[in-house]
Amino acid sequence: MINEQTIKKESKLSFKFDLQSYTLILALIFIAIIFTFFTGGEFLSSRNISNLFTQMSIIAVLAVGMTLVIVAGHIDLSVGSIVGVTGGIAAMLQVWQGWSTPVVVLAAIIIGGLIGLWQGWWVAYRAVPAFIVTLGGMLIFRGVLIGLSDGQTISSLNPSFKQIGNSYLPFIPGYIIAAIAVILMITFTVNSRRKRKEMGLLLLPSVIDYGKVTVYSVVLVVITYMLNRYLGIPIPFLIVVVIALVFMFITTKTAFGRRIYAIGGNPEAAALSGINIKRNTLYVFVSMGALAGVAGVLLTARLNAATVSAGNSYELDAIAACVIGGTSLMGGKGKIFGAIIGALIMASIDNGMSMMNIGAYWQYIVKGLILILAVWVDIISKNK
Amino acid sequence: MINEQTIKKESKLSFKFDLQSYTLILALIFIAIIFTFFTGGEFLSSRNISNLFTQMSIIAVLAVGMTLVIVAGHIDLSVGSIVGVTGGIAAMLQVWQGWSTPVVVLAAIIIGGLIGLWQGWWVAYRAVPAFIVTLGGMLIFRGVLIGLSDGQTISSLNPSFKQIGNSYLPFIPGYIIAAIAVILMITFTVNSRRKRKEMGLLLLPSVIDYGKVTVYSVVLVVITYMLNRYLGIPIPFLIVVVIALVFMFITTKTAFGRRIYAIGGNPEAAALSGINIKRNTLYVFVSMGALAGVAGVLLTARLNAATVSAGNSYELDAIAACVIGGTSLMGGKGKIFGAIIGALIMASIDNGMSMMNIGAYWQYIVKGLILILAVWVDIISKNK
Amino acid sequence: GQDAGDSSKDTGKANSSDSAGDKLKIGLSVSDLTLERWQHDRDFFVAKAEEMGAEVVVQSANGDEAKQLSQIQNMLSQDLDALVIIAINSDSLSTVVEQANAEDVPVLAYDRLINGADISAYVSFDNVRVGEMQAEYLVNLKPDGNYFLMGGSPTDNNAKMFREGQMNIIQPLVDKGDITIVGDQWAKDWDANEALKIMENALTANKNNIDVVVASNDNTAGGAIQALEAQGLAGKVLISGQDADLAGVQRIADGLQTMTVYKPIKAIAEKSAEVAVQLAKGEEVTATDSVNNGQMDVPFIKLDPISVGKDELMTTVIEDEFHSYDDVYKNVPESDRP
Amino acid sequence: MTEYVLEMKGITKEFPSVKALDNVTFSVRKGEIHALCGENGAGKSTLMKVLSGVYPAGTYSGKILIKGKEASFKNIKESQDAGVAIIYQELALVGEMTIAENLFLGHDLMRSAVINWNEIYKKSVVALEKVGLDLDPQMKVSELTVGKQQLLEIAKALTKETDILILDEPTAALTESDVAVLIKLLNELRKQGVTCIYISHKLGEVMELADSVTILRDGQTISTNSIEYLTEEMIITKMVGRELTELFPYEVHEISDDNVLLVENYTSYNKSGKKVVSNINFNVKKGEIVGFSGLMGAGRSELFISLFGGMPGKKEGAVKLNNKTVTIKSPADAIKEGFAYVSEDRKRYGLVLGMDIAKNTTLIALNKVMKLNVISQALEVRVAEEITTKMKLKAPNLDIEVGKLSGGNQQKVVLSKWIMNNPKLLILDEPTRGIDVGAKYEIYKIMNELVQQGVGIVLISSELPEVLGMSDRILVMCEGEITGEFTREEATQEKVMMCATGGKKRD
Ligand SMILES: Nc1ncnc2c1ncn2[C@@H]1O[C@H](COP(=O)(O)OP(=O)(O)OP(=O)(O)O)[C@@H](O)[C@H]1O
Ligand SMILES: Nc1ncnc2c1ncn2[C@@H]1O[C@H](COP(=O)(O)OP(=O)(O)OP(=O)(O)O)[C@@H](O)[C@H]1O
Ligand SMILES: [Mg+2]
Ligand SMILES: [Mg+2]
Repeated sequence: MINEQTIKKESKLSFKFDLQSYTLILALIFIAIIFTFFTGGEFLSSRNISNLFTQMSIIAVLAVGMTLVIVAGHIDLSVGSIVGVTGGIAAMLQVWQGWSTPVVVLAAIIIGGLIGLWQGWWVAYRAVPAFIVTLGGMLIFRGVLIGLSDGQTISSLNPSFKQIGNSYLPFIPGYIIAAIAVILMITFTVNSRRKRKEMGLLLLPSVIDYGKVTVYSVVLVVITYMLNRYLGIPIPFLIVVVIALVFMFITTKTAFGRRIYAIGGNPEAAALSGINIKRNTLYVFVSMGALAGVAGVLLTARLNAATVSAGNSYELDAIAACVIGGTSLMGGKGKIFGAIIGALIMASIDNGMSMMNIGAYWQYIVKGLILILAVWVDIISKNK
Repeated sequence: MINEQTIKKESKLSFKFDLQSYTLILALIFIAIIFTFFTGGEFLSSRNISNLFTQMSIIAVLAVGMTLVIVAGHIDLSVGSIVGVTGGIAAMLQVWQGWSTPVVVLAAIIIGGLIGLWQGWWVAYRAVPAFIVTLGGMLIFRGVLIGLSDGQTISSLNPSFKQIGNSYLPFIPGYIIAAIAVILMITFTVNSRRKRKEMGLLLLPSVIDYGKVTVYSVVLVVITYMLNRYLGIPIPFLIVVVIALVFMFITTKTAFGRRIYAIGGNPEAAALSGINIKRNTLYVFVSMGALAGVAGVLLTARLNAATVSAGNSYELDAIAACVIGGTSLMGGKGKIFGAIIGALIMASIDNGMSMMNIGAYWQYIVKGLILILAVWVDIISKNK
Repeated sequence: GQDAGDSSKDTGKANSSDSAGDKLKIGLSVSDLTLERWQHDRDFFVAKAEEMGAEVVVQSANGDEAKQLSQIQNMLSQDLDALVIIAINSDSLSTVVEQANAEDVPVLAYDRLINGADISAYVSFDNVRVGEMQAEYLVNLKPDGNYFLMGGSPTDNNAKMFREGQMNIIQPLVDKGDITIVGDQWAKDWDANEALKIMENALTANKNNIDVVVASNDNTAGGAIQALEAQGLAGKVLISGQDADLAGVQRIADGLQTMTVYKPIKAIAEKSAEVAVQLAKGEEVTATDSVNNGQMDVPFIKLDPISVGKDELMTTVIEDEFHSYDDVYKNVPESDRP
Repeated sequence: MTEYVLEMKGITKEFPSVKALDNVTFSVRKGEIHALCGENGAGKSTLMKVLSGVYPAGTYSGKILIKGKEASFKNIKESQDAGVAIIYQELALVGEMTIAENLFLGHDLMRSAVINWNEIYKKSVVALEKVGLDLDPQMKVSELTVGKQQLLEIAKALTKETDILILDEPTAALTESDVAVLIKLLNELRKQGVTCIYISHKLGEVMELADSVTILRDGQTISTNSIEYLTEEMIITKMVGRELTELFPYEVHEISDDNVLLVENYTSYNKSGKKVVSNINFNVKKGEIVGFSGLMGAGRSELFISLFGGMPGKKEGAVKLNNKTVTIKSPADAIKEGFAYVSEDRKRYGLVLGMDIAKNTTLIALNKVMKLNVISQALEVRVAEEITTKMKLKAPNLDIEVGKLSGGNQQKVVLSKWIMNNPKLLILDEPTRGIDVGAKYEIYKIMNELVQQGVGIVLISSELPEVLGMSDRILVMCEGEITGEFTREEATQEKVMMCATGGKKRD
């Protein structure tokens, strides 16, 4: 009897879990439908989808790192400034010093990482609240950028650099990647079901497991098709996908990832379990910094220029993306996938409203309202 | 034996407690000395002190409200926008509609309160995290301001309105107020010592109690003298003092204040103790909104104009002031007095650097660093 | 002499003899030194003023009106002989200017008029005029078709004024039916990335049917041009700008951007410095024009902004040494350079 | 067998305000179960934290020898690697994570670069089985009851390679049947040669399990003896430093005929509409102590939280307080009617840990310390001092944070808080959980005093002796229903257990 009850509970649990990520996707679909309606279908055109994925990329990269930071129980208000300063330094190194693109990109990411190290050190080893450290960092790094660039816009990077933000994966490789992904997904599911069965662990009904794979595969293929109908998969989006996959792996499959959840979920318990909270917190900030470096490169590449105001207030968008994606600001809870969807929702709102050519003030108001409503809907669906 | 030990501990404790608020004041004094040195004494001139107190006023008003919000376990990112929109509406009502100053001021405060009601409702009754509600609010109210004002600057308010931000209390009333304050302080201390004695409670050595009163009185008189040497006590500073006193009273002497600390300290225990968490949270946001309304009036009066960007990013300054002043972002802990000193430190940094004519980017960097260092010093002194 | 009491009528001179030596002290409050444009202003201004024997105190408000007010207060407590203000907002400084007046520190409004208070002189290009010039240049090249308006920051008063000027020229043609405005958006914080996204979406929404983009400054134009380039439209779609940023001027040389409005900064900065020194010495300033700021008729020293297209590069920004020839034509093959 | 596996010599540990350990000596032989006893705040947990590296070497003075070798742990991981596993008094679980993840948190399997989930799940199932839990390792820990979480903690310690297993009050939240599982488990471990250090306030368990007992008092070692030479009374005497004649100071007192509380046909549902308790009928008279017994999860806490208005959800049935029908929608309503509820989790539901003692005690009865709606600090301190003196609260003074008090003293603060409001009906939910015998005794005394004054008391407890020893009448619950009612005279352990496990008896 007990076993039966447990199984019932378990499947209910899974259903609940799924419901929750579904609300998010449903919200996205709802937003998409509204904008499609108001833009006479343009919103869902291949071209706009391509734009949308490119436009979301910078915030999505930041949101991935921010998820880790928030899950660990902290916050990073400086990401906008880090994006600005790393993107700016990248441009300076290339335009003023003539460094080659790969070296410049590496330099930007390393500088981002070092900035993360500095902030992480204060947070982890000096116990200064992250809110303050990164609020200070937001000022400091913006100041550094202004000082280094002397307020100038630094433009005209090498074509190879520009392409990071402005080129597309050709059709054939795009389809190949999609195909590989579908095959991997199927193999993975079959394998994991087999293993779970062997170990006598609980199994979801195969309809659900395989149904999921089918839906994911279809979505993947449709998106690839849509993007290929335009110019192919945008490189920034590809970068987002790669980063998201890497960090999904890190958060679910590595000790470091799980420790972050433990630290954010219950720091005392984590400490008593022998987890080195300080070191792991430091790593979290380093990874956030490095990702902000990536975002800086993307921004500079997309604009083919670095400006002093670059990245201004991106932190709020990134945090909002995480929270919309279900990350709890109390720490311990959050998913990379949710953050990506959150970033997509934020980008959709901006994109849709500018497609509709709505007045500036309405854009502020609507965006603010949607932010509140999205999180509210998420909260209700969790309580159900 | 126990009693003796108890007394020893008591005095040790009190000393520790005082040490902590003293670090803050020491930090302030340290900053003042540095700037005085680098500005050749100008920093501590009567005139600059007058400027400083005026310049800190808006952030100080916000920091008072923010202390309540943070103590209750929340945060308010929208205060900057509320300052903008209430100040803007005040200007519109006066310049466009010709309303009289008192009515306009009242309207601004009421509108601020209503905005707080809206946000408090979402936070308290819909359980949406304050971070999101107020992040949304930050966008919404900025949008409303742009929409209402059509992007225009609304200027030239009535002289009576302007005076709220730009006039001074004449010398005589200034000294009278100072004298009354000193007398009240002395009476209060004598009374409370007598009462404690009657009730057989522990007494601090009279040196400490009376020493404190003496120091406070001297500081008060010196400040009044300095301000009077220039033009008198600036009205905005007077408003800050009144608001601070009212809210010190509320936080320490009323049930509402006590409940906020309980709610922030342990919401579950507070709920089971019969405290209506929702209603009290709502009140906290309403008071924050109303105070932001006051700040909006002050800003508009000071500028003699309302602009669309007014109040931009004041939330960060206000939060920083609270945190520097010892308020814990985890909720449950914080003092109004600390917030005022925090605001004064923030204003001193800005003021001092601008008196030194430091380059723009250095100002960012130095301010960021001081922010981190100030909080760090506070943390060390607490751990000692 | 830090107290309010001492207001001898002739403070200008009194103060200068107070302070060490006979050096005149001029305060310069800059709206936002984080931007390249204002750094040029500062450099030229300071150089000229120092050449004329004055000391200059510079402060930057980084775009925050209340901060500018506080900073000017702080500067006033440093015994100035004259105050030069590059206002962030024309309407938000009257109180502090009144304070300066009360202390007999003459105030010069630089680039932007200050309304509602007594000021001694106003040296400027006209922001509304800048907008008009942008529109005129574009309308001359393409008097009909689909226009897209890319405004600046929705929270910047100046963005509003540029738009006002642009509409002065465009509106009649819209009314006539020649020009269709297919979109009207504002880039938050003058941010290039915002402009890029807005332009991408506008092109998508209009299926690339955009002939002209009226961008209010070079930064937003730069973002928009990235979007145009992705569609192979850069150089085909006309686009305006302002400030003659190096990046903007380079784009003009490359044929990606149509025009920018160049404000001969050296001229305005040096003229202002001259006037400021005059004021500091207590001399009267004369000007042919005057403009009413709601309080008084202010002597107006008007300078003309200059439209710069590809053909005018050599005779304007390069001749003025605002940018070097090599910098401007950096991306242009030697053979194609003028 | 006689060699010492662990020796702690001259351990002194000071906190800013207290000397928690004063030259403590503590030696444990290999393979024995060594009980560590002492009052609340005696320093037991602190001593174990010194041993496990929570307080790293250098923050205390003294020497630790493990298997004869000197050990100075700089962090917890080092002690883990040396074979010391500890189950902390405060549950060290991450609620948002799954059972499996919690079991292997900080464990070697979780330290590798890529986690082998399959291995972890496999081992989790085994570990759970050991402690008698039949749960899916992928369940979230936050969905478990405290008792199950405690068992999970034990399973967690067992997943490690352990020479010395420390259990710091593992049974505080366990019911009898779970305690039995644990005792069996420990006996088995002893056979395998694992050394256990066992801390508990339940002396019955100590007598049953331990081979030797060390007693601490006020941070000092009082004695170490083999169990043969000890009786329960002797341990108590050594712990409290004086003789305690009886464990349960029950006094026959006058019970009025007036009902303070009358509950009829009460059924309540939780937020998602699930029935939590059904068809409850009972009464509490003035001056009566009514004991509520039952197994873990029987629904006792939920019944009274629901009556107290602390749980959202639908309710049916009639509730009469002082012969007046009331509808209680929130704790505020309940408090107004003279209802007081001392919850089973004092840290979570009872106290604002960051607030000082005085403010915590006056939180509910703020009107008592207000003059003209203004809080008078002097009055507040006086009132708080009065009540805490009555409660024999041990604290340096009233403006220290309650978070810094020992468990027993924290419980006294909670009691003070509620008694301050002069309740007519007092619900005590596991009032002595984790509290030493001395403090327990004092709490019982307070209960006596209150019933003397005509207060009705409900005593919910999972410790049968306590319920039997202190109640005038005993009700038993099982799966959300009342399954038995006994007078003091009728009740026996066996009868109550019968009803608690489902065999119904009701007159
Ligand atoms: N982190 C700390 N800071 C200050 N004092 C502490 C701290 N931890 C424990 N103490 C104090 O040290 C003393 C010993 O506490 P400890 O927790 O070891 O007692 P214990 O014997 O385990 O009691 P219990 O039976 O209640 O668990 C107590 O006076 C306690 O207040
Ligand atoms: N956090 C929770 N999540 C899920 N179910 C819970 C939770 N807390 C309690 N329950 C369930 O609610 C029911 C009643 O629990 P309750 O705490 O009222 O029991 P109790 O008799 O007081 O036992 P205890 O000795 O544990 O206090 C049980 O079925 C229990 O499993
Ligand atoms: Mg303990
Ligand atoms: Mg219970």
